[in-house]
Amino acid sequence: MTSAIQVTPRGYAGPGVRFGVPFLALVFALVVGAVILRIAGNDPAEAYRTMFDSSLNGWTSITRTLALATPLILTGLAAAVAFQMRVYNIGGEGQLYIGAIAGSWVGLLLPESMSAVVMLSAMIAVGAVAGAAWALLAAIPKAFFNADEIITTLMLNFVALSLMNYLIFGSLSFWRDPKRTVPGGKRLPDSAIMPSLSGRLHIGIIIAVVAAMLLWWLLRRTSWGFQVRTIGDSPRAARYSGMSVRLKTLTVLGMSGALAAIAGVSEVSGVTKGLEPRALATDIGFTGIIIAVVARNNPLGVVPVSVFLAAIATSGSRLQSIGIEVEVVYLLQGLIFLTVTAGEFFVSNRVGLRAERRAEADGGIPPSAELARGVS
Amino acid sequence: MTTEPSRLEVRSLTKSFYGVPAIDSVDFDLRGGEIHGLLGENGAGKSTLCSVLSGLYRPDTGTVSIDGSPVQFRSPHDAAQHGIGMVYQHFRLVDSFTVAQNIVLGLRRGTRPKSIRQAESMVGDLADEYGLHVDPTARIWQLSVGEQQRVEILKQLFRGAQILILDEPTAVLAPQETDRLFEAVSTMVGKGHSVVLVSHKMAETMQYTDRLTVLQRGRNAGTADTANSTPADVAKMMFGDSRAADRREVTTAADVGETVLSLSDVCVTGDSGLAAVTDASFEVRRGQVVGVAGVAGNGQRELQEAIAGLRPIASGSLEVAGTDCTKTGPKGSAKAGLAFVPEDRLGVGLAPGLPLEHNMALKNHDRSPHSRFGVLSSSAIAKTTKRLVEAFDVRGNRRGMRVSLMSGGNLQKAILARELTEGHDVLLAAAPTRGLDMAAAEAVRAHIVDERAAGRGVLVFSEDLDEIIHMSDVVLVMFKGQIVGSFTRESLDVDAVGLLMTGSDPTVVSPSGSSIEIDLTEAPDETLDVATISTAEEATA
Amino acid sequence: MQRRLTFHLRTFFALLLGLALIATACGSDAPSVSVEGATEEASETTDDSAESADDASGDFSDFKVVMILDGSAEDGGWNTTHLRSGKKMEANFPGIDFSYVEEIEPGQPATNAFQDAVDSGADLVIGTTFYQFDMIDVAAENPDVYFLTWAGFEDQPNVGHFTQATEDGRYMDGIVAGSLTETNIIGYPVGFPFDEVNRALNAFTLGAQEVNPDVEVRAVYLNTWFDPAIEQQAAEALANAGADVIAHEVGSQVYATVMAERGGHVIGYTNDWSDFEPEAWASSFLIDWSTYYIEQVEAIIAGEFESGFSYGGLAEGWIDFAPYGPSVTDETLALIEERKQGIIDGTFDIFEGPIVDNQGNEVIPEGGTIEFGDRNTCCQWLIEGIVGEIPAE
Amino acid sequence: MNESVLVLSIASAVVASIPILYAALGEIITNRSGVMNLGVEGMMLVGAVVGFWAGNETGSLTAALIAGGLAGVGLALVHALLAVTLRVDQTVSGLSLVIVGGGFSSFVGTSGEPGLLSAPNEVEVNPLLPQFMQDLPAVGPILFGHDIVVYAGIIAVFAATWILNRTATGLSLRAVGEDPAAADAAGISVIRTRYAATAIGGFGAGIGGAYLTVAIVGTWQNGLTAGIGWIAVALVILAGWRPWLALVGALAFGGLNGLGFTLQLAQVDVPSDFLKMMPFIAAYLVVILVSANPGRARRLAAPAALAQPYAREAR
Repeated sequence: MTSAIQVTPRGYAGPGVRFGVPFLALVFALVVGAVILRIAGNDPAEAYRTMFDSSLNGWTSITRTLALATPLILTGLAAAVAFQMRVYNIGGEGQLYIGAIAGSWVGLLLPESMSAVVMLSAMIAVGAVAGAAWALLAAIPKAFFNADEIITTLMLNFVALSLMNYLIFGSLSFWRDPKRTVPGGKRLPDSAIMPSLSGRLHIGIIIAVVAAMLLWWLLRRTSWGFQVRTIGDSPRAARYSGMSVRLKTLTVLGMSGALAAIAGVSEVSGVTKGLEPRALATDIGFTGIIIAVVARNNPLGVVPVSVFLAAIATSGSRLQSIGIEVEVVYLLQGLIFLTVTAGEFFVSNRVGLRAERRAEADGGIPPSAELARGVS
Repeated sequence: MTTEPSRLEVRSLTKSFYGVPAIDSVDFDLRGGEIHGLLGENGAGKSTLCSVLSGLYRPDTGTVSIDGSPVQFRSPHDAAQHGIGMVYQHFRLVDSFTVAQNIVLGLRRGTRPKSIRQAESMVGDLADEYGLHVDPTARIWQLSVGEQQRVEILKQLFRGAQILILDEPTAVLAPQETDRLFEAVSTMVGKGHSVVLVSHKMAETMQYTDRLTVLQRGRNAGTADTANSTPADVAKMMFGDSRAADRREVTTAADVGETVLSLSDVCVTGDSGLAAVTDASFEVRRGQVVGVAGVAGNGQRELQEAIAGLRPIASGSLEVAGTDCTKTGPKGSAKAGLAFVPEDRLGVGLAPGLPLEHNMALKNHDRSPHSRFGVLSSSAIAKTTKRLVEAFDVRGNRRGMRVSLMSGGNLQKAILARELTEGHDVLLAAAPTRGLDMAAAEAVRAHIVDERAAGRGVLVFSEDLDEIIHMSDVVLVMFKGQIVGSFTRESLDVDAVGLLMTGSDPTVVSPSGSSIEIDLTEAPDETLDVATISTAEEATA
Repeated sequence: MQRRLTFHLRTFFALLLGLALIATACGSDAPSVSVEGATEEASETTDDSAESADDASGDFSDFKVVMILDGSAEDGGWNTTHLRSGKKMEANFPGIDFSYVEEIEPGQPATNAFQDAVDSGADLVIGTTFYQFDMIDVAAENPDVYFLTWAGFEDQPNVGHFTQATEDGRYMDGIVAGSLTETNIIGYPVGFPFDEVNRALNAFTLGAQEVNPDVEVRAVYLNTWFDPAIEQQAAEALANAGADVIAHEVGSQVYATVMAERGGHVIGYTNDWSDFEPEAWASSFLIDWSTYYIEQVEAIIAGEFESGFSYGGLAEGWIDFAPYGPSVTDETLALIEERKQGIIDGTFDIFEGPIVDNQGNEVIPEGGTIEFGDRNTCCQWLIEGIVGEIPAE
Repeated sequence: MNESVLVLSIASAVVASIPILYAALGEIITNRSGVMNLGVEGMMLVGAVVGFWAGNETGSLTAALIAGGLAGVGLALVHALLAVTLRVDQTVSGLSLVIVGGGFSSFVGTSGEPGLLSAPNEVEVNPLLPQFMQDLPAVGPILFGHDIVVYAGIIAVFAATWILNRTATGLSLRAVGEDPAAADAAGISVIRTRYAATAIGGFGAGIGGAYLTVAIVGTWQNGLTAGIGWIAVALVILAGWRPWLALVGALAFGGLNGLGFTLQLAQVDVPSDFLKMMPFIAAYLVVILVSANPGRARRLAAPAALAQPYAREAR
């Protein structure tokens, strides 16, 4: 009387498992994607080759993939830092809009003749503060009343979206260009535009990668990060050892909001060059959440995952030119999200046809009560 | 009675976790109409065996037969269908539901009452029949622990359980409630039910069971008629040697010195917003172990948290080693010289998902040498960890491994290592030996007693009354948030402590809750016997 | 039970393996096809240098046009109109290589799409919505490729901008609406208030007022580009408020559905939906950019491309009309013919003063007008007779 | 009287609330079992496209609704697989569902030749009740002028309330959402219950999407739901997981856009963007107010085990 499929929690997952499982999940997604492409009457090999060519083959392709990855890295970091403390900031989307609004406000307000360094710094600073403040709308109720931040941040996304739409489409606001025959934002002066590194790739990518490294260092190498990780693992243990959970909730959510907002500044300053709601409201914040999960909340992992997703997304118009529907790209992205997140189960659990008799290093039998607390 | 055939027959049952067998080729028989004790240390496999019998776990190999025919349980429902009912130590009741709702929960069509009204009256009748009184319309969260346990038993009886498995039913009960429980159990047996009593308390097992089976390290170490066994025999089966007899007697009190922990009129508010602790006043002095006895849920947790600074003190004052710590929070208490070993090892004492190194630096990660200007030094942290691990013999760690994979005893040693090597004047230890096996518990007690010898104060909370009595110089009793009794080693009266724990003898409690004097000679003989029995158990255990 | 479970699992993996094999098998025989395509493409690109050599022969196979659409090509509205114009242009140049990509959001995807078009060897790229900021850098970096973009405003030597004189068509629609309404309330749902929309709304109202001075045009702003669920609610709200004719802007067929239910009439926007709810259908002007596209292709081939802004209406052949519905009377049709001819001849001017806005200000004095070429920046006001306001600051 | 703006506006609002109502009811059932599914928008989109396609093929409202509902179930089961069996973070799984649902719906809608975009609506939706009732003053258009799906939705509210609070099935479902370990010990299959509840949620969202296309809008468009699924998620929180409050909320929010337009027409200038924020601001405030007032939390709060995965062997 043995069960055919046995699931046992894996206490300790080696690097082979940690990297192998997501890789297999990816392969699985690509195979399923190939089947779908085939059913839809396309040639999967050609599709995948086109995707590779337009995203990673050659410097020009790489620059545009990186340009698309820039805001994803930042929203991915925003989610990762919050998730490290198990604060679920689902509000990256809205915080990005607020950052874009605040950043473009500064860019339009300051004199054009201002030096680009000062201008861009001011935009990023004000954008980040605004994004942090927006995140605090969820962080303060969380810290003081334990209000569920998943819901509050989620709801604030839609409020921010409507606010941004109102500024451009619903009113003749400071942001809207009155001279435009189609509603749109005023164009930012040259000093407020992020300098290009190569082609479409602007210095936002440097900001994003530096932010990733900085965040990694903060989380891993400072006592602030030590506390954040402790709280993320067990808020009660953190309180017990004298850490202020409330203060960390505020700072971490604020930091998370600031990072998402910098993504917004980077987009208005480096890409749209004005407050353009249609170009900004493209689920960058939501995608960041999934990126963070796939990267297991590791800031350094966020960078390659973002680049990978951007590489898939960047091929949309090229795929169309070989007769493949643009929806395939969304479908494939979704499949990858689903399989890679599902893969986490196989990282944290051993699934086999029979239970293996392998002694853990501990040697003892973990009492079930201890186990329950460890898992939940 | 002993000639009756087996109701339940278990043959070479094995179940592994993490590839390690929790029970290994266990045989077990239960006869009709008997109370069968299942004894063993923590981790001996009692809970695993019960979980397999109740359908919660599926065994790897082995067979289970009921009335001679083999059965396979795919779920608790399956087990219930075959008349097996399990009462867990941690109740499986939905807090927001009523008693009757909980009892009919999950019943299939045909077996469940037609309406909730009918269910309530049926539950009421059943409760009367077995003497398990509880209001069927009350919500679970409104009930006491003892009442909740009755609901669990009623639930199983309602489902027609012929075989009841009670998993350490007395662990959460006061002595008087324990008596009521066993009255009900004997009613059940009288009506033809069979009962498996899982326990690690020898006294109650010897007193109430017909036969007993001992598990040791996942294997059956023997089954015997209780009447023909002596505690010494059973202890031998449990531990395999006479190691348990070494249990060290507590030495006489060391020199008592200055006050290192003092509470005056401390009031604390609980999670529900109601008062959890009212006017607690006592002190702990150097060279003194103060033990707080009480049934769980009478404000002990809130009081511990208040002393450790984790919970605000609503009124009154707290002093740690001469420093006022009423409002200083966890950092303030620690800084003033308080070491705290919390009740919840994993989750409070340790961050379960993080490595041992991280946990060893939990409290002083932000100080030199572990960090400078907010930047951590991982080499310094590793060095500290190595030192602590060696000093307290913490085993089972592997680099980068989450601490939750270590055994309970090693976890407790790790916490003690961290707490007792920082400079401190007083140790607050909550349920320090709960869930530990005998050897580990003994090691932990030794550390606590060493604290006293080193001239520091110790405040111990435990639900294990014997442990309190054996370790403490002063015993306090907590009931409904108040200190209702205070005994010195000389004035100690086990029966009075038991009564005070249940709040059932107000005549001897002075109004202010201050210490009371009880004349030992007036205590009834029977009570003395109980005390003697429990002492004997501890001595042999 | 367990055996069955295992069996299922095995079948599943076998199936999966099979699918993977099929996928790879299909992949392996595919390259021959795509290599062919690739070489074709490559040869085209290399031939580009010789582009002006032999256009006289009537073979335009060395000229490539890529159109970039912001929505679906099948939306039956804005993008369908553009594609229709593109296809007409394609028919005009035998052998010309015309292709399109759809659903390209403004922002980085649009920039990439423009770049992809250039990389694929396009000689001309047409952007059908406000892609100004997304394409202007690509245009600057590729001076040999030409770009046309709708409603743009910045000039590059290789970029042309264009907007249609919607008012020429909308005036005629107004005449139809004014003659059909019985409640004298006409609903006019629009996405967002901006110049182009205001201009069309003003012209529409002027047309309606010509045949029915008591008419009231009620504008509602949807604040969305395209959202049938919200449009449906707007249609309901207008019908509830008494509108028996709805003239909609960019949008879906929900207006026709609602008006058919209520026995009213619908006036479309650059779509021929006369078959959809035939009884409710009244009219729709159509935009036809093909004249403009054809002119530009010819100019590029001849090496005479001129950058800058183009504006065209009835006289330029940019505005056309869908078939009229059965409820439109001959009398109305005759008036429309007269006005069309007048606009083409220059004898009729839609914006002839005096015109008073709905705040009571005279915006065009007696005898004044707005010059045709300046109309694209009109209007920041709504004329008398329109119930609705342009949102203020 | 029946032509008055007020009466007609209320009648329109009732119809507009139906997709939100079905989606919210489904989500309440899902949440009550302890599963959080943020993928309502995605399930509605899938229901919309499949429902429209089925309606187009058969001309039958029932077929359209069932097909749409089943499509929603299909996507919901993906969530169940991820969130219940594989114990993936439910928020993440739900968000992925929105992305997958959006991609799938536009793939299906545009893949055919010709695509559904240009397809006409073949489904006819008629009022259920006799004409004389529809002609009653005021109550006729508001209460009696609707199709069967509207009435079925209102019946579903009462049915859901009754099932949740008065039946053994409801008791089991709530037990799984409150304390899965207790439910498991009582012999209820936590996994099966959660799968079923998630599937019901998908069915509700799918029907909502299908009704939106075939009965309200009459055409299919990419991204047709435009946030209705998110309003449903907000509404479930606002309603404190109670079906009848969801009905009240759906009526309020269903008519919100219509109300905006009616106000515009009456020259009352309320920016429609601010109206669109309303459900979300309301849900935001309710969450904070409930949390700030622990006394009321017991009655209003979410199912105790909401969004918590359950694994028996881990205990």
